[in-house]
Amino acid sequence: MALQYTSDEMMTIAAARKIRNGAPLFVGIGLPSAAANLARQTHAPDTILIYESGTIGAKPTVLPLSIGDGELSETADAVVSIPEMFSYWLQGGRIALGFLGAAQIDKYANINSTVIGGTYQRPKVRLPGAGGAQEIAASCGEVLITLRHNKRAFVETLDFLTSGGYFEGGDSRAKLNLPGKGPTAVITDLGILTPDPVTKELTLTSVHPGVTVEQVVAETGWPLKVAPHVDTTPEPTEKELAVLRDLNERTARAHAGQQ
Amino acid sequence: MALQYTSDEMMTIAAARKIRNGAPLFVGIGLPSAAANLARQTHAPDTILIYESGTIGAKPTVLPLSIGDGELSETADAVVSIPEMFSYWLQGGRIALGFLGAAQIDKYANINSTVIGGTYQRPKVRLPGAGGAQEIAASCGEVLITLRHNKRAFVETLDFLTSGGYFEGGDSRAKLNLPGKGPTAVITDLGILTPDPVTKELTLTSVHPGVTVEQVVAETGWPLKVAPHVDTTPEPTEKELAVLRDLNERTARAHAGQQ
Amino acid sequence: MAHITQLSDAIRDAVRDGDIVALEGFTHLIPYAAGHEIVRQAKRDLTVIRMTPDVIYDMLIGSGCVKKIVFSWGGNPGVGSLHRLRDAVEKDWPLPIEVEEHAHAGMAAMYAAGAANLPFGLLRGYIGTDLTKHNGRIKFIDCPFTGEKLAAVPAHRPDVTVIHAQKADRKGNVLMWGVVGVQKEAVLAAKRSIVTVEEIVDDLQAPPNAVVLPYWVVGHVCEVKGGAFPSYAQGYYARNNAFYKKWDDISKDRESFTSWMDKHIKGTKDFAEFKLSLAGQTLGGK
Amino acid sequence: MAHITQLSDAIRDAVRDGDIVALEGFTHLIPYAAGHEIVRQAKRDLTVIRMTPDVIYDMLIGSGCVKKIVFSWGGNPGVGSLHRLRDAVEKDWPLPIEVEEHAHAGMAAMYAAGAANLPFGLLRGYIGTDLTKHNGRIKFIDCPFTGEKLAAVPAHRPDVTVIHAQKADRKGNVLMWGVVGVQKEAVLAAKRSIVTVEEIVDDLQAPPNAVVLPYWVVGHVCEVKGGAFPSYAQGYYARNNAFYKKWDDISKDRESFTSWMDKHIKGTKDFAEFKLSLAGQTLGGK
Repeated sequence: MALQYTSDEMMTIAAARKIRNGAPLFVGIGLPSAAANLARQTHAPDTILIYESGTIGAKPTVLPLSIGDGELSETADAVVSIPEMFSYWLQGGRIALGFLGAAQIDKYANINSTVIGGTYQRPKVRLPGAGGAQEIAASCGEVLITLRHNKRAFVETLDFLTSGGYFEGGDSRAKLNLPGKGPTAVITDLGILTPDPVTKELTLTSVHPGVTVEQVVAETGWPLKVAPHVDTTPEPTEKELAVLRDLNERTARAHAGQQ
Repeated sequence: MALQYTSDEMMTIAAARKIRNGAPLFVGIGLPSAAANLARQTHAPDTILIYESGTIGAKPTVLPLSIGDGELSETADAVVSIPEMFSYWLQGGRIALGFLGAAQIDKYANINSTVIGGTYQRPKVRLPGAGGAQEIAASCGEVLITLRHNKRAFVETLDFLTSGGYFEGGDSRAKLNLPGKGPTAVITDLGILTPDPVTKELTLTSVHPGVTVEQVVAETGWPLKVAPHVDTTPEPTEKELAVLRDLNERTARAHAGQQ
Repeated sequence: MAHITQLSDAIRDAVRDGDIVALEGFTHLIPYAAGHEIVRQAKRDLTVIRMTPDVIYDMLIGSGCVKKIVFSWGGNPGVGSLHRLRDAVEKDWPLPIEVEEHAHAGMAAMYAAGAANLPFGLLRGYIGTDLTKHNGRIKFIDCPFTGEKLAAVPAHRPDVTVIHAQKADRKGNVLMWGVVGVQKEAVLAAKRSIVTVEEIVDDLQAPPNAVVLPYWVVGHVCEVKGGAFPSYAQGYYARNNAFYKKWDDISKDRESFTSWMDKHIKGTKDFAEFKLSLAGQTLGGK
Repeated sequence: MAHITQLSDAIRDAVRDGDIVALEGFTHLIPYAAGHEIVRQAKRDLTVIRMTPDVIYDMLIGSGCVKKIVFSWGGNPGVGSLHRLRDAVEKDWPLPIEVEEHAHAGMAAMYAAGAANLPFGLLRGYIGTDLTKHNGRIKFIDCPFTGEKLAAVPAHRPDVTVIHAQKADRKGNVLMWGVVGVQKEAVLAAKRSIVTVEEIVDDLQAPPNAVVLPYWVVGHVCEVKGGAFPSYAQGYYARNNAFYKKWDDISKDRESFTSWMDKHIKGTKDFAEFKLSLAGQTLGGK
């Protein structure tokens, strides 16, 4: 019996599967938080959730709406100041995995969350900006990027390089001496891209069930490199879907109560 | 009726009198701590005692034997880490007054608490070293130095410059851009020396009761500058002596119990 | 040295036209009541600093108080854009706004440097990113031991920092707990400070090593119950997520923003009246 | 990742001949039991780091474990000199000792830099003093914004840091309170760590914003009741001032030091036996 699920659910579940049990994880709001908490409630119960608000080892029962919700600090093993979080913990090199979203991404997994169109001084769209993304991209052991796959997002040239992936590809990241190794996967609602080991160019290595390679290529704003053999992402399991939906429902109920 | 008191009591009381009520004060163990707590129990009840162990606003009932005794942290308004104490509080320029002792002092109120005799690598006497003294000397609004007056301590040339007073005198401290203004008095068991406003050379401005100017000059290892008019330090009051002795007795009782 | 006073007096006294002002709070304990009062008193030409400017900065910008913003993430957390910030940057409304943009780690280092009386903060950061092309206040230095290239950013030294905390005692010692953000550093880095609190109590009953600002490093202390609404004060009230969502509608266009501000902020005399003005109706009054 | 073990196993596993070792504690929570065990296991050629080396470092130095000391204040607090440190520096007994000397602010900055994965720490310090003439690891840099001269000191990155704390839970999360010194930084800066605690409990019951080291940043966790004696553990026992005074006699000459160490440290199998060996007699056994 085939399960019914949305492409966003597939994306979240595919991201959750990348989380190794026990890893300290830098979590943002939205999909990363959903993926991390899904992982914690399925295959990776000892995942250590770290939110940039300073909450270390948070164990939320519902997904937070802000990065510093009360439930995060109440359930955390430690709550530290922001300067300490960024210096001793993130820059300190203690975080194995970071999640990033983006408004734009290029073929070397560099991302833009600053401005779209126009000039920097007079942009067409002013986005929120870097926040902690630059340091996550630079200092986490590895980085997973999640975003919806379309040509507006997957662009040949970024309007602004907010956070570095592999810069101009090849050894250009290595030359900058950044502590973390960079993005190891880009997980979208269509499939999974991973960097080529040498050129660092993002390569389509998996498509989600029901998605074709041609579709992914068509939604990418540069000539997408495709692996010789493209996997099909395993479908969500019944358990994964049940846990994710339960998490989302509990979250919606909890937040609806906060008027 | 003349009161009986020791020269160490006079020194402590003379130091305590220099403390302005309400001033945040960086306190070391021994005489500075006695003077600060005496002041707090007499003319300066709102003096804010800060010990370098991180205890801010400590209100001990007996004198601590170490700079981080339990009573200090239990009675403090805030207890911070050592890096925070030295960066945000001392270097931050928040401390009005610091106390320093010394093994040696020169005419420009530079002090040595590092080595005596021999060479630095192979000294005759290895002293404990700088501790927090360099930063107290550099960053407190002003500094009071207390030590017993004799030719072994008051020397023409320091064996080692641990913490700076006025360096080579004149504007040499000002040229180094240190935040604090430097030592404003040296209080000994014989009298009080203050820096000349221009040359910064220590000048005898007060002798304690019963002490002669000649005696102070004889106990100083350089040709001591003497003010045209030398005051006599007011005798300890009955209250000052009673409070100081009570403090010392309570301290002795409390610490004797800690076997 | 702390003095306990009314919020309106504190803002009148401590926030001056042209000041560099930091209203800090990292998702928690955001000083909304104080921000409203800055709008009511129509302060002008402010340079506003904050890691995460959110709805209260949208209010300040849309009300014409702000000349320049220094920040690292400007959005409505959990919701989306700050429409008033965007309108100022994209279309100069109501005034052109100068932008000095950083990343979080840089902003944190700038506050910490200010608190520590250092002229600059040091971090591994900014390398290879476009922020350095547009922000001349990000420089690089070489480590004198390893030769590594590290970022240097100038210390924040606000004229006045405004924060909200849970408690103060009658001397003005301030206690906060939970997500404490960069508030201690922001106060210690500033020339003046205003702290609004949920309550003023006889005894803070602070646990060991709690985040306490001693009375002699804070300025005005004002009791403003609920003063962090719609953000939250741990131990007192939860975040009002509905207001954050509603703000998206209120602020989307200039007219609805202006009429909402006129009615609920400028048309009320203080935070208590503001809360009353919201209570009698659906949020935003549309 | 924390594992709960015996202290003797922890020292055997984590402290290696030639290591850079920091046993930290600022008058409070000094890891005496762990220091004794280093003496018992006769570790050699250690570089020992500490802001305030005290009696436990005297024991290590006099026992021939130490090749180099990095410090900012070396004394018997409230009493006077460290005779074994002095004998090593002044007369090469039992071995010559290399000295790298700093001031407190510099040492604190070095640990903080290590914890923050920065190659150096920045401070206003050392200017005009003689320490810079004898310590080549103190350098000066110019602020890229103001041109001011500031001190730079290299990060501490110990091979192993050893501390004592009040509590751990069964996962290995560590809680300390009171005077917390530079212990968090020293652990975070180190490759490996050993934490002795007064007790291992089911639930730390840590207050908000307490100083907690999560289990995944500490190494060995060992329950050693009273393990900070003769220093103190707030909430458990007071400082034993008599022992600090008695140490002045014990350590004053080489023979009395050696016989005391042979009897009470080397002649006992662990900290519990050490305490028993002291209990049956006046301190120091003379």
